Amino acid sequence: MMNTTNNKLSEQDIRKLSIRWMALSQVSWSYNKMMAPGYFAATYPTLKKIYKDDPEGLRESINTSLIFFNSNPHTSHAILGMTIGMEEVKKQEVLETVAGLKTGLMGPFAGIGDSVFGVIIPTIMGSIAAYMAIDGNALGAILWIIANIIVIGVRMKLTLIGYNLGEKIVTMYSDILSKFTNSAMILGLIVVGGLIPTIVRANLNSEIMIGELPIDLQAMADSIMPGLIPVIFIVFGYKMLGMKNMTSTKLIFIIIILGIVLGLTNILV
Amino acid sequence: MMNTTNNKLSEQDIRKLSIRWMALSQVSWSYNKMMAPGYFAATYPTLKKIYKDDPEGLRESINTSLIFFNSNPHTSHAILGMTIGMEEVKKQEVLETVAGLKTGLMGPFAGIGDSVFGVIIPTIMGSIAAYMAIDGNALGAILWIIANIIVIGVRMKLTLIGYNLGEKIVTMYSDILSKFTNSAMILGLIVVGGLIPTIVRANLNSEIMIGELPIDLQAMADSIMPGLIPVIFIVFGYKMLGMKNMTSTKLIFIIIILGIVLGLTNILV
Amino acid sequence: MMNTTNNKLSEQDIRKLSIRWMALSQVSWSYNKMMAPGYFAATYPTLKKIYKDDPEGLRESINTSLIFFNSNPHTSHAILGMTIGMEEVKKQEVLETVAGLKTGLMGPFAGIGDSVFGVIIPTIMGSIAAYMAIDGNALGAILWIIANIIVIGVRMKLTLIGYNLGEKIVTMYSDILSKFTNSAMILGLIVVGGLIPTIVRANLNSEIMIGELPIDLQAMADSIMPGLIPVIFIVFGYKMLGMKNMTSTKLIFIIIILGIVLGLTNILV
Amino acid sequence: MELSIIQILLLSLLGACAILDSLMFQVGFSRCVVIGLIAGLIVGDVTSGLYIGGTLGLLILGVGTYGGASMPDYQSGTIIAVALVATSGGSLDVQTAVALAVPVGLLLLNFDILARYCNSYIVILIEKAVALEKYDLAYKYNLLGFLTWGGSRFIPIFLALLLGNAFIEDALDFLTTNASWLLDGLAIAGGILPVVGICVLLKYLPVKQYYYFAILGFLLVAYLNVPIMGVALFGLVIAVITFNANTNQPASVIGVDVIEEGDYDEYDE
Amino acid sequence: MELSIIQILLLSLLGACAILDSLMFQVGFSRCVVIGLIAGLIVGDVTSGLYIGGTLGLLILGVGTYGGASMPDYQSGTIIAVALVATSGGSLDVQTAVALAVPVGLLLLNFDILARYCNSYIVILIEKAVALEKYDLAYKYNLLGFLTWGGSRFIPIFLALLLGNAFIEDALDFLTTNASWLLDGLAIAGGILPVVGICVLLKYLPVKQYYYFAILGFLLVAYLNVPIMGVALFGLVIAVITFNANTNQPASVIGVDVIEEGDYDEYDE
Amino acid sequence: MELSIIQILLLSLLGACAILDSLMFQVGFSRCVVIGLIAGLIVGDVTSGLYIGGTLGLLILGVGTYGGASMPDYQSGTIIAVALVATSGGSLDVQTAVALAVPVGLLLLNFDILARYCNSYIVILIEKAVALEKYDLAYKYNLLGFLTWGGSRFIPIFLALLLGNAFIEDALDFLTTNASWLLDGLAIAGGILPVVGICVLLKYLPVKQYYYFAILGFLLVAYLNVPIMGVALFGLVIAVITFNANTNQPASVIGVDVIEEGDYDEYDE
Ligand SMILES: OC[C@H]1O[C@H](O)[C@@H](O)[C@@H](O)[C@@H]1O
Ligand SMILES: OC[C@H]1O[C@H](O)[C@@H](O)[C@@H](O)[C@@H]1O
Ligand SMILES: OC[C@H]1O[C@H](O)[C@@H](O)[C@@H](O)[C@@H]1O
Repeated sequence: MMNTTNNKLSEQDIRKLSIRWMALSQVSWSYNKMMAPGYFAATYPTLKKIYKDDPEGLRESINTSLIFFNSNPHTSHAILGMTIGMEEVKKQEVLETVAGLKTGLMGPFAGIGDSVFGVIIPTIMGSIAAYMAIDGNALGAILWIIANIIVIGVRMKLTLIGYNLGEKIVTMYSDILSKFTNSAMILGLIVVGGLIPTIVRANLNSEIMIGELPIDLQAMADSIMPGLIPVIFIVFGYKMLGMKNMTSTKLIFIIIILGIVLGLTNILV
Repeated sequence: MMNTTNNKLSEQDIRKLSIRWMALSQVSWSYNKMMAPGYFAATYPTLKKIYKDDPEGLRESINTSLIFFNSNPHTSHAILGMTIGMEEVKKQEVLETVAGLKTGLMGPFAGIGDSVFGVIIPTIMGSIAAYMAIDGNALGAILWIIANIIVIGVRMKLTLIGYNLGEKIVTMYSDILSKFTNSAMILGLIVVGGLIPTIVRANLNSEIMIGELPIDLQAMADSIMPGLIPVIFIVFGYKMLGMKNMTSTKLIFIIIILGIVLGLTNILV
Repeated sequence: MMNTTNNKLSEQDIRKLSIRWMALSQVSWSYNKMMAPGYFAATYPTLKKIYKDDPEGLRESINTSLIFFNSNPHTSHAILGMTIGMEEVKKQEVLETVAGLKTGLMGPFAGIGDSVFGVIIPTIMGSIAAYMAIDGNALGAILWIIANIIVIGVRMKLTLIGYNLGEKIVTMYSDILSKFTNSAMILGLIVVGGLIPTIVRANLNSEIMIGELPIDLQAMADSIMPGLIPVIFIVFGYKMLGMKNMTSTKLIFIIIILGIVLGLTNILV
Repeated sequence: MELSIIQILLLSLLGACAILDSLMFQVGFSRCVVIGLIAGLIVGDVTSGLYIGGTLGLLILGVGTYGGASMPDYQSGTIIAVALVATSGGSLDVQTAVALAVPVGLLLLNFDILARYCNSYIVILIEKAVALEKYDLAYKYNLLGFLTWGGSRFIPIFLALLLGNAFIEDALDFLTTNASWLLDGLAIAGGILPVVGICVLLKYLPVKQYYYFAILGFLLVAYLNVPIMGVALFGLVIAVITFNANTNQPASVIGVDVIEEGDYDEYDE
Repeated sequence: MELSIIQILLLSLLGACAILDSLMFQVGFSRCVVIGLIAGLIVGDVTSGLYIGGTLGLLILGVGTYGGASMPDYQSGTIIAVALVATSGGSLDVQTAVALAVPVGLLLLNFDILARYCNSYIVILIEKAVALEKYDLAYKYNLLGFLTWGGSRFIPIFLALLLGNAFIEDALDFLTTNASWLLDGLAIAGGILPVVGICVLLKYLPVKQYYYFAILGFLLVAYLNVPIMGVALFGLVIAVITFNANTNQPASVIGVDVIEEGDYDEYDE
Repeated sequence: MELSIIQILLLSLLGACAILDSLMFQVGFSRCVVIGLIAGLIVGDVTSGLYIGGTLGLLILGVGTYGGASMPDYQSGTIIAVALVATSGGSLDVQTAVALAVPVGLLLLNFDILARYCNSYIVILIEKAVALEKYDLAYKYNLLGFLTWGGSRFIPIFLALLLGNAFIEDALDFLTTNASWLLDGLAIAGGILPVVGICVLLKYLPVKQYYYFAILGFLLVAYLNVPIMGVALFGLVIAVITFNANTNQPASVIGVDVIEEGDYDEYDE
């Protein structure tokens, strides 16, 4: 049942994959799908190779590549490499695991990446460069550029590490893959549950005036349950998507109108 | 084994149940049993109908109705309806589930009800009414009365929703009722564990003077374990209730004397 | 398979055990093994009696007595008594359970003991004694000594309580001892996980100067994960101990050098 | 001008209606602004009534007797303030009347605690009747609550209006000087009494078998400060997990059919 | 001196490069200090360029667009400030130029939000193409992102430099007066839009079967404020436990072989 | 008046007794107020002794060496202060003597750290002897602790009293100037050394098989700040659940017999 992979990927393929991710991960970044189109763009050429004469498999894989994804561009190289490594060995059979792992890992990888590559390195390099620049000395700026080039090398390496790990995981767990998928799903769902009150930003007005009395709507919502408003929006969105001939495109416009109206009526701030 | 219900309750019965709950839920409210006697009073006439010629079943059901219960008067209409709905279908067989669900749901329903009906609605209606009243205008007060009458309608509806849900649950889970009961028990016990440090108010004096040195007894208790004193009282009460010819009535007097003595000796404040 | 114990311990043996623990628990206290050598010294004479003509068992038991142990000297009398009670009945068969329980209980017993015998009793007795002393009156000091002698009696009793409990546990669970051991292991591992960020003190410098800009290294580490540095040291130590011809003695010197170097380079404070 | 005996009776009755309405249908008689309106009608000075009711109403906006904790009785305070303004013939302006209502509210708080204690006696009667299977009698005993709650407002207001203001001050002094130890003691005991109800409930639930779930609930509140609503949601998760585990749909359904539900082809344009 | 059309084009292009580099290879063009250097080269005043770049760089040290939240565009602000100093022929000192850059940065922030909204349209095109299995077309649509992101910086800088400073102030006033409700609305909607992506993801994951794991993740964040990194680690623990439970290596391996791995004889000198 | 050599010896011995008593029977010799009394007896000025002991005792009320963290040695400080007052022949009043004791206490703190390091060497000897199965020798090595701990107080007090006050100041300066890097380094290393003990313990426990339980314990402390006492209670809950799961009394006992234990008929009057 497990179709052995004949079209083995070369290191060259993985390097190209890294470059495409660095180039395309965020160019099509949007509020509703964030890095998902970038994930499709970066992986598509490689997927064409993996699912060479398997159009149905390619379609399923592309659908999985387009599910909601948002993480730190640097650390997510490892996730990219891992999912490609797994699909190369197990093709369609591993798509559910890929969906679970992508969802489960994007949160923590964003946390680590944003701290290391978003705060720590830029703060250290940035402060040196800035102080030198204020004294008219460009050396600091040049040093920073060199550091960033080294970081690009690190990003390439991360994709390879992910790729090898992905291959190892599927081969090691091949007989109990379904059990592994299950656990990946559970990890993914726990993280998505945690993402809801983190990614969705919807703050109620805390000083709505009735007469001269300021009413704190946000405190009232929190007294029922913290994170109540994001949950309401998610349930609303999930129900809408379940309705006949509703698509995510229509839902985007509904939410934009909703945002403007709630802003105008001073309920959301 | 499952005695099919012949004495089906009418909507009229459910409406009467709601009215009795609104009238009697808190008239016999006491520190030791809180809304338990009210729960018995409101459900008794309906239970008489359900257990028409089954005195043993009626006795068991009344005992379950008298277990400790405290929740928000508005939202607890749903709990009331649900337990009646379940007993109507499954009679005695479902009493353990009823005990578990009552205990499990009273806490959260108190939270939601106190926020919505205790804070949010009165704050909004109250501030409008108060500002108008200060300017000598009674319209706000009248509007508030109308709003409260609408809320009474909502409370009636909640009982019906609970009733239907109760029926659906027992019929749906009828074959694995014991498994469902088990989970209800677990939910109940987790919430009771959480209620212990919430409902029991026993604060140690934080400035007992020895010489000129104020000793913070409460901080010392917390350094061993937060919520230590409520746990000690619960273990004490549980052990006492286990002793021969000890009843909850005697325990009430013991605790009142204990309260006064600990107050006089400045240990509790 | 369960070798019935013929060399039953007398109350006299248990009293001697308590006295040895009071005398030797902390005389050989060191940063790397804390009370472990003390545990060996206090239990050794008793173990010689239990494993009279069983050198292999004695060796295994002494190894278990020397695993890392740190708890409050007063409350840990109970742990000492319990492990001896268990080994007396089940000998080698129970050594894993002993390891799990020692590790699982040392944390919480330290918490309770330090609060009761380290803060509460000394604060009350100490303040009375201090105020009297300042007025030139030695009565308070003498009262305190009497109280401490009573506490010594309590410590003796605690060993006995632990001893009886230990015997009861192993006899009661004798058929499912392995299952009990498993749960003891799980309790031990959960507590050890919690001890890592508690016992290991390693704070990064929060004002390392780059130019005039103070960089808060500790905040950066916390942004990746709270407790990151202790975990890094533990992984480092665990890997090192796994290397060929590495012993805990060598590791001690490595860590001392590391501490001095990191201190000098102002990274750790 | 002097209040007629009928006016005093009506105002005292209004006080009784206020407390009973807050326990029963909550139409609005327990809201200061409504009480001010009606009291104003009775004494023939609706504007002052509305003013006093509105001001006091703002003071306790959103404050409620959650968990049965007594709060200052500003409802009766409103009635007495309105009566004082009327009888003062214009010499007492509304602001001072409102200021006067605050200490009166605090004094009357003790009557609220006394009512709750009297109800304990009613509960003893109810439980006795239920034990003797005289359920109808037990049902009727509940109605005694109208007397205890009603009386706890009717009596103090009636006496205050009949014997005039001085009476309130003397009563206040008497209570605070020599009976304060009793009142404090009762308040403290009131905080501990729920222990009785919870212990009876624990006897009812399978605490011997599932004690550790109660400990879990306690830990969530004592160590993690999770509000009851959160504890219940945690409890729900655990209840569902145990339910699945028992109805041998183990948490791990074999991967293959896992995707049925989630299989939503989002791109059907 | 006036900027030549080529210099204006180069500076506008630099702005486009800055945003694209921050989304792609992050070599350093998005860092103010590097932008200041290059802008200085273009206008022939490297020292002021470095000074302005360095000062603005310090302002946003470690600040990043985490989770896609837009931040003030100090990169374009640097370019415009450097151009202003050059064209002011020395009458505008660097400090005021830096002060000027801040409001410009805030104004341009709105262009960042607009770019992200335009990308939503690109995503709609991509998803349509994928539905019609025109994958190559979908891949190419990604490249439109270069226009939206690049234009969001190129156009405002080009117009500002071409039409001079006054243009920026008027544009700022126009937007803040009559279009502010739209901009606020878009910003609010931007915070809610991720709901679409998450709901599509939830449709993909087995939410019907494992909804309670999502609730668990939500509770960890909403009630316990655990950052995503912690949620993922909790998720990992639960995923491993379910994995073990399903591959029938129940968490309880019979004690006997438990010690194999841990069997490290630490004392082999 | 000059202290005789016997008095100096006695006072130094008192210092040794103080530290040893705090590690052993804790009769009270480690309490400043008791030390002040005895030192006063030795130098013939009990009132000053009591005063100094009482004041210093109040300073460290409830402060203890929890987790082995060294604290200022006010015990030795008391002895030196009492000696100084006696030898000053009345020119040094008790208040300044107390003030003097504080820096002395801080200086001597380093001797406490040194003692703990010397004990590391004793532990190396013990572990070597155990490896060579020379258990009696290992047992005797423990007694060396009397020398390290005793010496860490005897030597500094003896030298201070013999060579007079000046000696302490010079020693203090010498240490703080050129040896401070070593002392800081040792203090830092002291904080990390427990890693060795914990790693050896981890080698002992089934960490390979149950690593995720250690992660759980870590998360409870790192992310949720649960004190060790709470971690152990969480651990107990999980241990009991796994124990039930393994002794195939699954958490779900079929409902029917669930009620046996809880079946308490509360109303047997
Ligand atoms: O926060 C995760 C991720 O969110 C967005 O995709 C961008 O802001 C990235 O820079 C960031 O790393
Ligand atoms: O904190 C636990 C334990 O740690 C060390 O062993 C000493 O400080 C003891 O006094 C303390 O009780
Ligand atoms: O807090 C729950 C519940 O407690 C008591 O029963 C009363 O105070 C109610 O008003 C409240 O809703």
